Amino acid sequence: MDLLESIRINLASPAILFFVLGIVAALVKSDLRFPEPLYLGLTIYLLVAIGFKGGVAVSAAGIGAVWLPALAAMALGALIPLWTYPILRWVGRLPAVDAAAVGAHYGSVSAVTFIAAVNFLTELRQPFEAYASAFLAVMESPAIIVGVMLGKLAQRRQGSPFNAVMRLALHEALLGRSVFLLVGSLLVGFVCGQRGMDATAGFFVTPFQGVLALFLLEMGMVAARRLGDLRKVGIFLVVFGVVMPMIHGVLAIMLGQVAGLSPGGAMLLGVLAASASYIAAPAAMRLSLPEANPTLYLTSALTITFPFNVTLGLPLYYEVARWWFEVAK
Amino acid sequence: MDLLESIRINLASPAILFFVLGIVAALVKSDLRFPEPLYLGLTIYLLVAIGFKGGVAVSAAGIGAVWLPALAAMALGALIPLWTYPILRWVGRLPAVDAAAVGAHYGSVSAVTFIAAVNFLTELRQPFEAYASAFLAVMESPAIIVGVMLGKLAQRRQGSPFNAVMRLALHEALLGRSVFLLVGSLLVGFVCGQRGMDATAGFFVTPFQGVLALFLLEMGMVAARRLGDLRKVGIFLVVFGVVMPMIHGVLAIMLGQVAGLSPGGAMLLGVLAASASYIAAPAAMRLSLPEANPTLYLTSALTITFPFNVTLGLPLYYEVARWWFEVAK
Amino acid sequence: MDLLESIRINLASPAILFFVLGIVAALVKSDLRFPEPLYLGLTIYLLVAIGFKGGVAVSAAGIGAVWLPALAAMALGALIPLWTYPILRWVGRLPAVDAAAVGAHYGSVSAVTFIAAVNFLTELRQPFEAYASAFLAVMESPAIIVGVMLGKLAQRRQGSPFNAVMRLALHEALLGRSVFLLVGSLLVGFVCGQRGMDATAGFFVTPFQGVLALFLLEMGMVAARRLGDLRKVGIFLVVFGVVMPMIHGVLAIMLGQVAGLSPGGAMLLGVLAASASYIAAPAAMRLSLPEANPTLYLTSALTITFPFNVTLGLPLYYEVARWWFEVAK
Amino acid sequence: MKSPAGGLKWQSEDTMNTHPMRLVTIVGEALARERLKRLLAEEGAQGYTLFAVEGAGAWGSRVADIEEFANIQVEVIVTAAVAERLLARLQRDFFPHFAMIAYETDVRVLRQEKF
Amino acid sequence: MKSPAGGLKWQSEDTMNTHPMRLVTIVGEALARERLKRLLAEEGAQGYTLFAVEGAGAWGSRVADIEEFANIQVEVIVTAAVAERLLARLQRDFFPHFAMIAYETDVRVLRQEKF
Amino acid sequence: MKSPAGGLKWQSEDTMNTHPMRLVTIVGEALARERLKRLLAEEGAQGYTLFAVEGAGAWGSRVADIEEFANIQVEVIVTAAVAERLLARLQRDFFPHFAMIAYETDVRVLRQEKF
Ligand SMILES: Nc1ncnc2c1ncn2[C@@H]1O[C@H](COP(=O)(O)O)[C@@H](O)[C@H]1O
Ligand SMILES: Nc1ncnc2c1ncn2[C@@H]1O[C@H](COP(=O)(O)O)[C@@H](O)[C@H]1O
Ligand SMILES: Nc1ncnc2c1ncn2[C@@H]1O[C@H](COP(=O)(O)O)[C@@H](O)[C@H]1O
Ligand code: NA
Ligand code: NA
Ligand code: NA
Repeated sequence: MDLLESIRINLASPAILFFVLGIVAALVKSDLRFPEPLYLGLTIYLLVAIGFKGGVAVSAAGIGAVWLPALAAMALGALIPLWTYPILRWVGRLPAVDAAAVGAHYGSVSAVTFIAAVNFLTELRQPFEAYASAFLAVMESPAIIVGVMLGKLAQRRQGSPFNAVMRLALHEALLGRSVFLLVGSLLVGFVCGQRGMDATAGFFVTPFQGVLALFLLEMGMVAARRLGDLRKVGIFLVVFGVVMPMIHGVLAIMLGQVAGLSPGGAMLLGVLAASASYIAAPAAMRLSLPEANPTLYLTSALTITFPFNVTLGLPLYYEVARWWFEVAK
Repeated sequence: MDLLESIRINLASPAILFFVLGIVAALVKSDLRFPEPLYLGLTIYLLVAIGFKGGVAVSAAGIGAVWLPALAAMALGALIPLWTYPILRWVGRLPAVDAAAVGAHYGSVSAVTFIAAVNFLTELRQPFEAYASAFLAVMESPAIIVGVMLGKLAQRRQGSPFNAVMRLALHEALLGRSVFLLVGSLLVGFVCGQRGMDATAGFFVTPFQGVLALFLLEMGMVAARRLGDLRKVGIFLVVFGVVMPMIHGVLAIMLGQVAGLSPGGAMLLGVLAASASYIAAPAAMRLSLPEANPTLYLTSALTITFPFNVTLGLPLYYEVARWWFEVAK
Repeated sequence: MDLLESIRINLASPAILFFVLGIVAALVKSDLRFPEPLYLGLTIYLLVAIGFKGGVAVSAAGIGAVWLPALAAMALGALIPLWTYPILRWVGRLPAVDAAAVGAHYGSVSAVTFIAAVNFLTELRQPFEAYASAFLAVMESPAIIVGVMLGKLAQRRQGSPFNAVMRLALHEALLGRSVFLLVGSLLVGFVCGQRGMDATAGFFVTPFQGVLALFLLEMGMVAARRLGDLRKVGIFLVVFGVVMPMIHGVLAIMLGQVAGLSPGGAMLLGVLAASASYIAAPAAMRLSLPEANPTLYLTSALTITFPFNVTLGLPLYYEVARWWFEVAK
Repeated sequence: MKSPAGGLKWQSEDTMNTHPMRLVTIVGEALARERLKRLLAEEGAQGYTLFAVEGAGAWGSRVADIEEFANIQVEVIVTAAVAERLLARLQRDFFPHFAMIAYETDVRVLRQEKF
Repeated sequence: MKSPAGGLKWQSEDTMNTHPMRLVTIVGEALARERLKRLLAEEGAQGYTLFAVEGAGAWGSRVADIEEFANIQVEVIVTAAVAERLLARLQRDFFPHFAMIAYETDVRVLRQEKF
Repeated sequence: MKSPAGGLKWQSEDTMNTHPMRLVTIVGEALARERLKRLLAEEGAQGYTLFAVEGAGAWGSRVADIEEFANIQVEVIVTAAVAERLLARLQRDFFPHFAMIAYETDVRVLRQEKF
């Protein structure tokens, strides 16, 4: 199977097709709407289910097998803002605070992209480390914290005192809804183990892939509603939003291989590195770096990188992982 | 098995009993409420699930098997307003615009009635063409468009220009929430095929019948809240709301047999013809024929025809289909 | 297996761990929120599912097997306010109307506690009478009615006329959302029987335990938000909220054994007696005894008794039931 | 001469189409919903608008998650006479028992005859 | 001299930062949502705020469960001139066909230039 | 002499039970929710009411689907003095960073001592 075939399979999966349907709904101005409580319910379900399953997997594999790649994942997340900052600042000519904010988004992760990747591997019957959700859980916060620090340092003279802002950023990065649910459910799953999974699989596993498909319908609408902002962000960010994910993806796949993951697990680490946060990071930025322009980071994370990743990115990272594991063998 | 036995089985099914429970809830003024997001969530789920399953079935059967009965279904839907109009106008003495609006409702279809019919056949283990949902998808709009045209022609001298109104009507008829979800999910299912179904059956199939039961609880409340309006619509519309569905049902069953459907599939076509829209059509009428009186079309579609169809209509159309296929053999 | 082991198993179940996670969410002020429609959706699902399953079980066991223990359950519920009243009034020195209101809460029941107990028995593979949900359905109202009568008698000279208030209380006690859904679904399940269950098990059974876990996440937040009120209610109510449930639980287990239940069924009856209502009863009290102080009854039912029961109470009542059935053999 | 106070002209209670009327706003426990509706009907309000809200006040904070502990806001447009009766009855029958506030605002409506 | 009527001083339309403006409130069928938005844009409103509400009025009660039969409230802050045009067009184009009411209130805004 | 302007009599700021007070309304990003609550507490508001709303304004349209990009409206009844402090702080601390508007309305409350 080659790249084109992988792309074909991904594009013909229910999740991605419903994502496209959502984009169409927004473009033709259908009156379809997901009211906020419904959106929130789907989000909570997906985060809890993925966290819980990950926790059960960690308890099966043992902490010993997980801590090293998890640490590598965290380090990668924390470092990404450091090298995207100069690129955004000096190549892209973004204001300092915007460079910091955008970097934070690309160091952090998108849970939905990760879940779509898990879906993709499941459809292909490609094995992967089920505890990879633990990487998702630990990779969301570090880049946010680093990004806010960068942003505050860059505008030292201005605004609110550094410590107060960092407290806000830490609270948001560590206790924001998505991090809290992911980490919390991971711990719950870890304590329950397989016995807990047996009791709740009818809810956390059976309908999972279908719920994701429905959720991507909504995400398609959310992303497409911002298509108009593409013109505002300029060509540089559009290129950045496609190229950087590929670089980060490849880098993380190699790192994953070094850390001892299987091709499937390394691909998931690649997806995490490649993905950009569009929930936790924007919320943290609005509160901790309110001077940064949300149009820049939201449009690039949500309207460029997210659609790229779930459509073409997933098969791409998958083929890279397979190729790299061949090469590195 | 005869008609009475069919009725007994239908009335003792969870879906219909929960519908009755909903009616009771409204009558005794229980404080039970389904907030709008919950209602919307259930609707979206049911439409997406039925559309998706239908699409998978179309891809299995091939377009070749589907296009002829689908065309027949569309034609039937488009024609119904043409012959109900004179009846409503001159027998029922309704104003022209109301005659057009009511006719549009009876030519269009009720997805929930269709889903209840699928449920009914499933419980009876009666086989049917799974791609029948495609008929549902294509039958919703034509009658709405024909009805609005009739209404506008009937009041030529008045109001807003014909073209502007038809644009509105077309947008609502083709891109309104339910049509969009049904047609969109049908296409998604068609592209995914069985592989996509395998991945998502735990969500789109496993809980489906139970969700319908819960939804009918809500529909019972919605229908019963309008019981008071029965007095306002007059005896003619009450009779019309029971008799016309039976005529349309029988007609469509014969048509289905001619078009090569099985007894189960023909019964489903009968249910579609017999059912009256109470979501898409009212929305389109409010916007395109605002001069029409909503009490008339809502009460007849929602409070007379819908309850009649799901309780007595389903077993009736089923027995008619069985009898007709005996006769016509 | 002894008490400690039972406690360990219960505390390590997904439901209870998610409950603890909810408490943590509230304590660390995470921005996690369950909007009302989501809460309402989960409630409706849980009540309908447990009622429906109970009804199917009643139809399998026959009314003959159910009526006696159900009557015992009702009587117990109605009597509890009568003996808690003097304790609350003269030992706890509560105002008369508050003593009546708190008593009503402890005579009535908590559906979620009951569902958690069913979960617990299921995980332990301990058999129980599935029709025990019928006890849940009939035990919610009697104590509310008795409590309101007590409260109105105690403040005869004051306020609104006795009859008007009792009508309000009866309406709320018999037609309030939770009673209506439980009793209604029980009837639906009873009429459908196993055939109806087969059709809808994918919704009412498969995901049930997982939904409960998610719901307890929310309940943990709700209970913990009132932790600050613990100081306001005084040490007496804290002790009352832990000791009275144990007394009622033991009493009801013995009663259950006399009424011919199995150890599992008797334990469920014990859980019902031990539990305190925090939805139906508070609503009825606000409307029928508005002079009673909601901080007292809400805090004791929701923040003391509910957490105690679902964490330590369940294993305790289970071990008591096993011991008593040994002794009484 | 309607308005001697030139500075108040912008209030234009004399605009062609609009008519002065009172908007009574009530915020409080969702549990009082049915009773409030009954009160409005009794006092002669011709309609009302109801919002699900979150709130905090003297009786503590009312997060919008459990309906039984939730808040609603009811807005009702009435004549001055009805407004006064309404507020008086709220004061007497509702405030002692429910977490609730009420206030009135001057508004100008289209189609006075509706209210 | 702004306010000859001492008793009206508390209305302080002359506060340092705030500027008089009109708040137009429209309550009615959710189905009119897109048309209302178009109307607001046409008449020059710079923004709006929209609430999902439950309500009852002359056209019957609108429980907030089925969107197609639900209610919305739209609030929009505009200048007096825009308010008048808006109300006139509501009266003419919307009231004959939709269950709907509208009224205006005097408010004082920060940052007048936004509206 | 309270009201020299006869035509303004219907405003009845002198009704028996009601007392003039300010209603401050704030509409803006849901993300500012906790900060707004803190501000209200700091400036001495005794309560508040909060609505989940949809809206559009200078910072673009805020559909009510994703909480992080959603809108809230906060209404708070306060004395004139608190209203002024509140508006000043909103102007200074919130408007530069958040999509937000604020305005005040004159209202008449029951039970003045609560606010
Ligand atoms: N000062 C205030 N401003 C706005 N809303 C208030 C205020 N005080 C109370 N409320 C609302 O009225 C409800 C009942 O208030 P209370 O009776 O003080 O608990 C609260 O939950 C709030 O929604
Ligand atoms: N007197 C009133 N006070 C407040 N809201 C009202 C009033 N009358 C009508 N409404 C609102 O306006 C909507 C449409 O009113 P109507 O056209 O009278 O049915 C109703 O559903 C209510 O939400
Ligand atoms: N003219 C207006 N009338 C009513 N609400 C407005 C208006 N302008 C802005 N808003 C509300 O205030 C929010 C923030 O406005 P803005 O800062 O202009 O984006 C918007 O999302 C609207 O909900
Ligand atoms: Na990343
Ligand atoms: Na039809
Ligand atoms: Na009890």
